[in-house]
Amino acid sequence: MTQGRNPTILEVFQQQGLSRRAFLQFCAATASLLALPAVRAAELPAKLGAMPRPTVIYLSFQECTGCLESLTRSFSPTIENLIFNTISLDYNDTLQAASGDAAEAAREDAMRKAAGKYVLIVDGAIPRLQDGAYCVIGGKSALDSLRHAAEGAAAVVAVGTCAAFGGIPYAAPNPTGAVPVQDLVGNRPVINISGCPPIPEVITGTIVYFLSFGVPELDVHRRPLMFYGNTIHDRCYRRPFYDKGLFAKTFDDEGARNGWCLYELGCKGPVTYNACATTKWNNGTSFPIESGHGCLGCSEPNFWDGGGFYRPLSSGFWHGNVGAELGGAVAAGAIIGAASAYAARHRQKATSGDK
Amino acid sequence: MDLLNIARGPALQWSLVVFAVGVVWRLAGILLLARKPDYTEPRSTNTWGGAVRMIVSRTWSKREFLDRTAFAQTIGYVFHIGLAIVVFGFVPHILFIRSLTGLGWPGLPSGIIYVTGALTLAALAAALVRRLTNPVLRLLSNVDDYFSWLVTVAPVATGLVAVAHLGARYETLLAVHIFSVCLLLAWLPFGKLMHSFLVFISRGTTGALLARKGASI
Amino acid sequence: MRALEAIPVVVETLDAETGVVPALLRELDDALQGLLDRGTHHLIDLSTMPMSAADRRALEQALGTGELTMELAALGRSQIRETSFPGVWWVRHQDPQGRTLAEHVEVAIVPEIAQAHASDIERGRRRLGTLIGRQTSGRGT
Amino acid sequence: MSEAALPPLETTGPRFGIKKPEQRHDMQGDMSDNERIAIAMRHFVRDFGAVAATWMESCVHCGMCAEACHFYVQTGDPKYTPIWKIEPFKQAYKREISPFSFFIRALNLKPKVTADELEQWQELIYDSCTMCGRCTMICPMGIDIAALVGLARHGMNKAGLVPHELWAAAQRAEQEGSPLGATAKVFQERVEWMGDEAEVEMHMNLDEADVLVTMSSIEIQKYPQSIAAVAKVLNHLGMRWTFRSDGYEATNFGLLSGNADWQKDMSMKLIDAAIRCKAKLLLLPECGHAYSAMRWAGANAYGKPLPFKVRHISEFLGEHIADGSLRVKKGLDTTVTFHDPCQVARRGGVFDPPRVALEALGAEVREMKDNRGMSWCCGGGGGVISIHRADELRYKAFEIKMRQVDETRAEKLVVSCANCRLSFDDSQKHFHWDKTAQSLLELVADNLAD
Repeated sequence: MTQGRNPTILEVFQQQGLSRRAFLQFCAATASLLALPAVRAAELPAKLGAMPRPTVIYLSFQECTGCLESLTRSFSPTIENLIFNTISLDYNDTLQAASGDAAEAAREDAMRKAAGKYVLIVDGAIPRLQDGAYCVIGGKSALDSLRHAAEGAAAVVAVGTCAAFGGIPYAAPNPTGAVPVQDLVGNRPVINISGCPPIPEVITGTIVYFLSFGVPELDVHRRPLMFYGNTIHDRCYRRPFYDKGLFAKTFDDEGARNGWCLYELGCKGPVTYNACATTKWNNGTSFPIESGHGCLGCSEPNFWDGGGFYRPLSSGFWHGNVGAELGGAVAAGAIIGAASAYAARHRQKATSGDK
Repeated sequence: MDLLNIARGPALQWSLVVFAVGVVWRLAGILLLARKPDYTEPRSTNTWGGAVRMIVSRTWSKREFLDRTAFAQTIGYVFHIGLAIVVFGFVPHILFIRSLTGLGWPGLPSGIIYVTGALTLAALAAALVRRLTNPVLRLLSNVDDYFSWLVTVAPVATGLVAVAHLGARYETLLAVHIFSVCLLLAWLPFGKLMHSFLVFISRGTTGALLARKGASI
Repeated sequence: MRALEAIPVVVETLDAETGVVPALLRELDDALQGLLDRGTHHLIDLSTMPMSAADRRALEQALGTGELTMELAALGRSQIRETSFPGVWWVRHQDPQGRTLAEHVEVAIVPEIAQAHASDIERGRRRLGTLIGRQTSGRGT
Repeated sequence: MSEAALPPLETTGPRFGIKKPEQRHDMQGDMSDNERIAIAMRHFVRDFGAVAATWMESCVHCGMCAEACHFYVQTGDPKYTPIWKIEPFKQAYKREISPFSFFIRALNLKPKVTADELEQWQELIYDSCTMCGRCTMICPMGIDIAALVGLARHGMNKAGLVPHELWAAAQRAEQEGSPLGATAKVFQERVEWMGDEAEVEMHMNLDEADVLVTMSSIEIQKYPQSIAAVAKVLNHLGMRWTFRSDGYEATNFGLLSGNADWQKDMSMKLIDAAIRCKAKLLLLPECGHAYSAMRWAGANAYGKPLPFKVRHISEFLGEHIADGSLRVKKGLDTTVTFHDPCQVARRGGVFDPPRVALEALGAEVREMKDNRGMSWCCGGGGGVISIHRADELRYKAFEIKMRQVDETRAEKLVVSCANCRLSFDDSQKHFHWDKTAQSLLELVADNLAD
């Protein structure tokens, strides 16, 4: 064991009795997952191998542990799990055995040791009202622990729509004043991996990419373009049905049975950027549309307030009662119109007086 | 996404309100003006028949005028019918109308809509060229004509661009498309587009008056 | 949940050749030249390539099989197969469940993954040292 | 105003009317420009009801009405586009009466109409518009442009912007009962003279009659045979009819010049005369705008339905031939083409009766390419024939009609409107054309069965 510094990722592989060939297998799989260009794929083993095993702090705030569930893929020891081992996950209050002051002390210690170099993963939104009283862990509010943890982080990875855009806690009426990570962390690069939950490979793939090549290319919402570059609609295998105008009208009609487009059943694919249609879920088994349900748009901001999961994307998005408002408008129009006609008649009578 | 939410939410809602107020205001302002009674002996009392007959017959030029009006009229119908097919045939549009009124009907394949949209755009362009070059039209045309043309072309153009995902992100293009529809709805009652309502009222009125005299319709 | 299985999922797959295979062959030819002149390695990652099933069949048929096939069992299983063109290797990596994680066509003397790496050799040698040590100590040195 | 002071008449030559003035006075009264504009707009605005407003709001500037107007078709000059002729009045409408007029005035979106604009429009509203209504037939929005021009003339008249000859004719009509000098005395003398000349029993100023017969000054002065003709027909039918010297002039130069008050006066003269003699039918002569003025506006001048029927002579002849009460002999066995007077046919709805009459006379009716409601105007209606300044333009318009008549290769040309006859006669002389327009009434009168 080489003392004095963290073991490199390759050394961690070997400590677990895995050969460099195993590491090369892992790099090949990750490169193809990230669709890295040939040059980068060739560099990956060298870069990733030489990386000292990074410290990763995983802080959970206003979240449902869905993202963690997705990340840990508890039901099958797959490649992602190994990634999980290659990164030194020094703190995760759900997974670690330790708890209470011991756990907090361990975290502080890990953060101090890898100050400025550890990767901070944040899961869940951060409530601001009553200066963070709605989410307090170990006597410290989420607000303070995020600020404190972010100080020493090399980068902050916001996992899940809650951390990236506020998600459910942020949805109207947002009683706790929840905000996403990017609203609080200004001075550190923030990478949003939105989704509710995000695809496991997308989380680990982004982390691996970050370890090897630094912050990946991000879109306008700071999401890695390699996973969030295309809309589901553009990559959906049912797209030909959309273009032919063949739509399922209900979840069990002939259209649904034939796998037609789910646009009329509220699919938000056209306005949702994610890798579901290509990388798919559960080891490439399927993704929501393939199993017959429209995309909810879970990787987009405010998707909870997007006007209903089963209302077609192009339907009106009203606040209040349309009928009443339009009725009122018609009445108002009639009154103004009648007034203008009356005024006009009055002007006419005024002129007919004189010869 | 929030630009899109503003567009398809409050912006569309307010433009529909302005549309409703404007249309009823203008119609009321016209129809509630004085109406002089006609005491002359009618040649026919089937004024409603005359109204309907004119509304139908004036949709196409009479034989005697056809050779001078066929070209202009064809351009007009290509983009009018084109607009109708695109607006009422494209499934997302139908779903929007259904969300507003509850009425829905089967749509056309999207491919046909894209082709029709392109044809409509071409016809609208031809109409503008004609308005800019024909001496009669140059004399008659004012700001309302050109602005109304712009306001009609914008939704078609932005719609096609949105569908083709050209340029910006899809939601931005969709938002721009919906904003252009908002502009169309809000402008309609105050400019020449009001002819979409007045065409029936004007033709009907004149048809009724002429039928009463037994004059040619 | 028998009802769910009843729903047939009709997936339209494009099964025509897209013309990518001739291009790949020309790339391999160029890479082989590079290997001979400069000893440079080259790798084509098939899984990120937009290839139809027909393309894949055509490529396999074009490259054929060579004399040497290797089977690697480490993290998952990998099959390293020399094609009928020496120096051109077809490598497939699978996860423990047999799902293909990545597929490459590599141009090299021997694919890097096949070679034993210095760090593995050194750990191997240490283990050998302890093994020898036990045997010599067994005889009371 | 004494006889001498009235504008002089041109009595020789094919066109009987106001003599061509050396010095034109196309502006009446000495009001200042602003006063003129103010009065014009006020009186123009007064006329606007829901119907005219609908038309003013509906134009989509498609330019198709130009394609139907003989003045544009023949000259190609865009200013003769029918809807353009009412542009200043549309401006006035938008500023004063339209639903958004308050904002249009406040933000001055539509500028005020200026005096010289109105003066410039005189030529468009009068010289180059016979109100024939062909543009109304093409407008895809169904705008009755001819009616709007009629309304526009009210404003022009109030502003004192009526062309010289029209104003002169209207003035003569208001003062001496006839635009062309056919005073009551002249009318009575002519009736007596025609009675002797054609040995026809004439009835003048009976206290009571079933039919009040009216004439147009053009016929009284230039085609007096029509007086005899109508008398012959009515005697042949054995009807109780009479002329009335207190109500004989059917033309209405109030309507043509745009003077609504004078139009009402002239109509009321006939109505009162008809009521005095308890007539059941007021028979209008061969005249176009007389039909519009009395048949379709008379009752409204009267304020309630008229106690008698109103019929145009061609309508009357056709109906009585059709029901057999008027028997004629086939004295006209030749090919004939009939020119439909715009105000009687297209605007008035009388299409078949003239053809029934012609066929009854044994003629083979050959329709022109554009006929009945689609017929081209003779170019002289709506007072244009009396405006000398408009002669060039009128002759150009007439070329279409001449060509269409020649195309039928019919031997005779028949018409049932004295104003059209003036236009045909004048143009015939101008183009040295071989066709002479003949009166339907006179043909019928010459072929009554014995």
